[in-house]
Amino acid sequence: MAEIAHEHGHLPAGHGHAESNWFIKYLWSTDHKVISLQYMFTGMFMAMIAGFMAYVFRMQIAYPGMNVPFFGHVSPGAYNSLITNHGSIMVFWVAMPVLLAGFGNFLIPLMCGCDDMVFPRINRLSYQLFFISAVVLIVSWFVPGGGFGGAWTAYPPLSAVGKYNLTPMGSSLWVLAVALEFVAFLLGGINFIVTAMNARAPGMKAFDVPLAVWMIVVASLLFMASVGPLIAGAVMLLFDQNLGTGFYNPTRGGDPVLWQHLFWFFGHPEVYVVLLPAMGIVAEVITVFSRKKMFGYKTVIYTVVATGVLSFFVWAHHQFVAGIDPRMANVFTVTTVIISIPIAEMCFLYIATLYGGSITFTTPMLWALAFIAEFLIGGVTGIYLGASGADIFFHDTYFVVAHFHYTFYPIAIIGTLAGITFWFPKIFGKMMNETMGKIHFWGTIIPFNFIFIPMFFLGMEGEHRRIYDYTNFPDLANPWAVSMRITSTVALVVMLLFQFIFLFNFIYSMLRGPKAEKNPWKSNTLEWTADSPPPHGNWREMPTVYRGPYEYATPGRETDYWPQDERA
Amino acid sequence: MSVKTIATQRASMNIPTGRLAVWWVLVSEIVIFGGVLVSYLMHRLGHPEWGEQAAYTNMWIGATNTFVLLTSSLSAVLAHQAAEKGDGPKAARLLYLTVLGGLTFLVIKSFEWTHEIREGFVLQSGGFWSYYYTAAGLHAFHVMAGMGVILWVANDAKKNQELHRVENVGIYWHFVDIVWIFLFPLLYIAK
Amino acid sequence: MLLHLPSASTYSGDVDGLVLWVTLLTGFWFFAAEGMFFWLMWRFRARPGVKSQYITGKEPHLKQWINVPHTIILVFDVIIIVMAVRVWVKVKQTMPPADDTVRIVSEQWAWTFEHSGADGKIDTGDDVWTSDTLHVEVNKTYHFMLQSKDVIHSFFVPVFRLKQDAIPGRTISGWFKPTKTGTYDILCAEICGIGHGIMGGEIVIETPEQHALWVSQHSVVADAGATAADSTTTPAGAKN
Amino acid sequence: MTSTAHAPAHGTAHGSAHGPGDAHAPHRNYVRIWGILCALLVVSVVGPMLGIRWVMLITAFGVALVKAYMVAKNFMHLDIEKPIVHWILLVALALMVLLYGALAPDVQKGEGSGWKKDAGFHHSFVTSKPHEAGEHEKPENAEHGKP
Repeated sequence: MAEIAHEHGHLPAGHGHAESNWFIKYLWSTDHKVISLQYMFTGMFMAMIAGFMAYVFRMQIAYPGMNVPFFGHVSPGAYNSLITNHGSIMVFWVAMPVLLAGFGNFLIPLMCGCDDMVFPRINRLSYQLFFISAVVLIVSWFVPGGGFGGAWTAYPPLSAVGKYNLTPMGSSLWVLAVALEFVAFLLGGINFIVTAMNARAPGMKAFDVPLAVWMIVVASLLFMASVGPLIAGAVMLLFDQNLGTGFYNPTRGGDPVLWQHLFWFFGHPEVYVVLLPAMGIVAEVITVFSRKKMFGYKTVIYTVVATGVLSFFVWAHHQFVAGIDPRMANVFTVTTVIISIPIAEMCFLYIATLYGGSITFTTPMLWALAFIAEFLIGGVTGIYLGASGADIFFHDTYFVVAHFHYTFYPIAIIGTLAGITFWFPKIFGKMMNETMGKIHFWGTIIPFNFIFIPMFFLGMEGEHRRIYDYTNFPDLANPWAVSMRITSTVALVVMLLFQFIFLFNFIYSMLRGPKAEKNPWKSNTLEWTADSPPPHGNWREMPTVYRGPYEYATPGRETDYWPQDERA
Repeated sequence: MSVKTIATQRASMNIPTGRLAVWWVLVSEIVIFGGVLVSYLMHRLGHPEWGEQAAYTNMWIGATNTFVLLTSSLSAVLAHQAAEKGDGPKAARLLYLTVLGGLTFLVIKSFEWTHEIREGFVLQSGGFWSYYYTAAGLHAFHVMAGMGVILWVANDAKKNQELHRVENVGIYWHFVDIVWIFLFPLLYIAK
Repeated sequence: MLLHLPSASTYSGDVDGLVLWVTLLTGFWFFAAEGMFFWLMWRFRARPGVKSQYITGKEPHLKQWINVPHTIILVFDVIIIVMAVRVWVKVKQTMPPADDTVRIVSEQWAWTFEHSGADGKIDTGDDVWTSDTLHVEVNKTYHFMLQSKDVIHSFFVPVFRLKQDAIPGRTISGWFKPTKTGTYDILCAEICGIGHGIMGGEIVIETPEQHALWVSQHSVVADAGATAADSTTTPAGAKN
Repeated sequence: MTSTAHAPAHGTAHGSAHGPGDAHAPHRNYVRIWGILCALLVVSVVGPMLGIRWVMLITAFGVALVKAYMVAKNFMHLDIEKPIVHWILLVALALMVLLYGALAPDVQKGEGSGWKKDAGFHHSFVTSKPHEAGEHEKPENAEHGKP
């Protein structure tokens, strides 16, 4: 609460921080653009770690017992902690900071036409808490016993009792890191919501707000409304781990299933918390590069809200066979399958936006289109798991792994890359190299499908998750399955290698790229009316808004775009 | 004081930014406390035998603390009234009273807990006691946080600065009060 | 029959049928959407002199391209829900009368199975305790009582299409009826510590003769002694 | 919904406790409200002494609801707050009701369709006299997987 009170973060817009020293400028800044970069770079760094973890355990799965290059022999305990931390990092320390906090911090003030977040200092505090949480997580890998290995869902009693998980310190630090991260995003979320609600530019009505902002705000709402019980649950889990309470201990009146519910009550809305910002980014990109008004702008918003509401009624589909009462499963099957309707409609509206457009296939556009194409696969395979009868078989098999990677990968990687390549000129004032961008795109998308499509089939064979060596299971050790595992591992290595092209392109363009003008893509939204990169305070005089964000090819105008702040 | 962020001074929703933010804070607090209380309620109803453990809690202390918090809420709202009239120093004095109330609450609670721990009822003594200390402790933590913020707002108010914050911290304090209003019957009365 | 995976229980066919139907119903929409998507990409690629059109999405003749699929998806969803719930109720919510009962006790990192033995009743002196191998007779309905001694495990028999988590502090009952003899994997489908990767077992589905022989060999009234759990179910005790 | 970017800075002087468009709180007798709250507190304390369960429940929880309502209405001034604030708070409360409704069948109940809680099942496990069948050589491994 303390933070709520200081609303008066910093010096007048336009001056002040510009001439202050490097430390203030980049590490202690309250400027939303700097904080957004801090989030993005932290997220990218964590993504590299988690990617390396994926490489290690995929090698172990494909070639059991081998000495993995750059890592060495993978022990069962190390394997568990690798998969656990890979999942935790990708969700909590990559998808959320980059998509929600990174793009949220950068886009909300710029797209709403204000000089900063409404609470710049809470904003800084939120990043600092997030940074501490990341440090705590990294530390947890090096304490005696090693990192937590109970899967990112951390079901007790395994996560609660040291003699079961054998990583007492690691598990406590893991829970602590996750709880800190939640608090950081609560502070950030309040900032996002209040800024978008209260600080919009003069004349900008609710339905003049770009979809990216709408979706980031709805995502923050979902997060804020769903995470509370899990924060409480995390405290109780910490007590169980360290103080000997029995909240989740059946022999002492507790209940392990309670944690599952608290976790997934948050965990399912969390999926939409990261999906929606990616959807918003994609909306901005496809409208610009097909020079089209969004097809049914308001309908998109309604489907987003419907998805958000429904997402609170579906969580137990993660627990169909996890010991909940079978009668509950029927209710959650209905809600889960029904949520496919708003999501499908959203995808249809995006596809329909292409109709009658004039599409240029720049790198950001390729990423945005790939997002839709790949996310559809993740969407339809979700129905298999939502249908309780089929989930009896598919639950915790590689089918699930393939399914949620077909949703999370488009979200956290493809959507993010669409956003980065699209706003790079605005963020750094330099253009990215298109050729390298396209090579990186194809080098990522093709291996991506070769990684995860085999997993669908392995899942149908009954291959279960989180196993470090399938030679222990005769039915799963057949040559066909082995070849499938090797295929996806090789594809993963190829894909990871292609990421170096992106890194090079990113750093090279940042330093040596050609200068970007204000509005390289001829886009309508407000951020493109500021300088690239925007100065502290964003605008010399604040913009006023006269129309919606997607006025492309408006009849009776010679230019095919019409910026929101251009007086009629 | 320094010129402020333009964004902070806008109010597209016609609600002052600070107050709107406090409402959102309360939303997140409702779900956090809700998580604990819902879990407690389910276990309590599922385990009638917890009633015997609950019988040891002292209703009189709980009632006294409720009274203390209600009174501190009164001074907080009177402070808001004074702030509306622009009387910063008076608001500050009333806020200091509120902090005093919070302090009294914590002192009483610490005596209560010391007594119970001496009796041998600790966090690990059983399901009820785990929830008792966790829920009340979480609440006490919010009381302390509130006291800190209120002190800091009061010091501004004394100089007639940032008077709108008096209302914001007040709203938060009343929420902490309401949480206790529910904790009191849940932990002390229901046996 | 999914891919190469045999189906060996009375309801595995139902699950496979459901999977097939979901594949058909969602596959239709998947290919329809992707097809339309790529066609639009090609059809409306940027060409010199061709300006994009101003379309709000309110035009009725275009909006129907959203509304009609919307409705049809709703219908498909209802079909999927009905089929899914029917399979679910058959597998998880109905308990056909049992010919025999078996207790399944999971622990880190092994399965212990309590067969009812010669008298066909569980918790009697002649019960047969085995570690990691479950012996059942084909075409007999079995009820199982699933328990866990430490953490959450999950009893997963792929050829049965059966999966059920074992929650410590709960006894969860279910049923299966083998239809096919042979030896198949039993897997633990819930991460249960560092031994999760070796926690496996096998189910031996025998003809009545083989089963009777096996029971007669093993089902003797044992003298009181160490329990099966203590003596056999160490991590090393898990197969290979 | 017009912005007030040019509004004077807060906290300069009298009346500054108000944001744009903020209605003045009606002048209530807060002390009187406080008195009522204390009276209600007494009721909730006396209630259980009658020792009648339903009376206790009403005086304890019914009164708590009334008290909470009075504080929210009069001290937090929710009654003159914008409707959207009522909505967001109600949604948060509704979610907690949902949480309870969906969890109670698993967490609160002792048994359900096909499961029951029995923390002490080890008992039945240990008392029954097991017989160790030599399963480790596994002769059937030869034709493993072949029906």
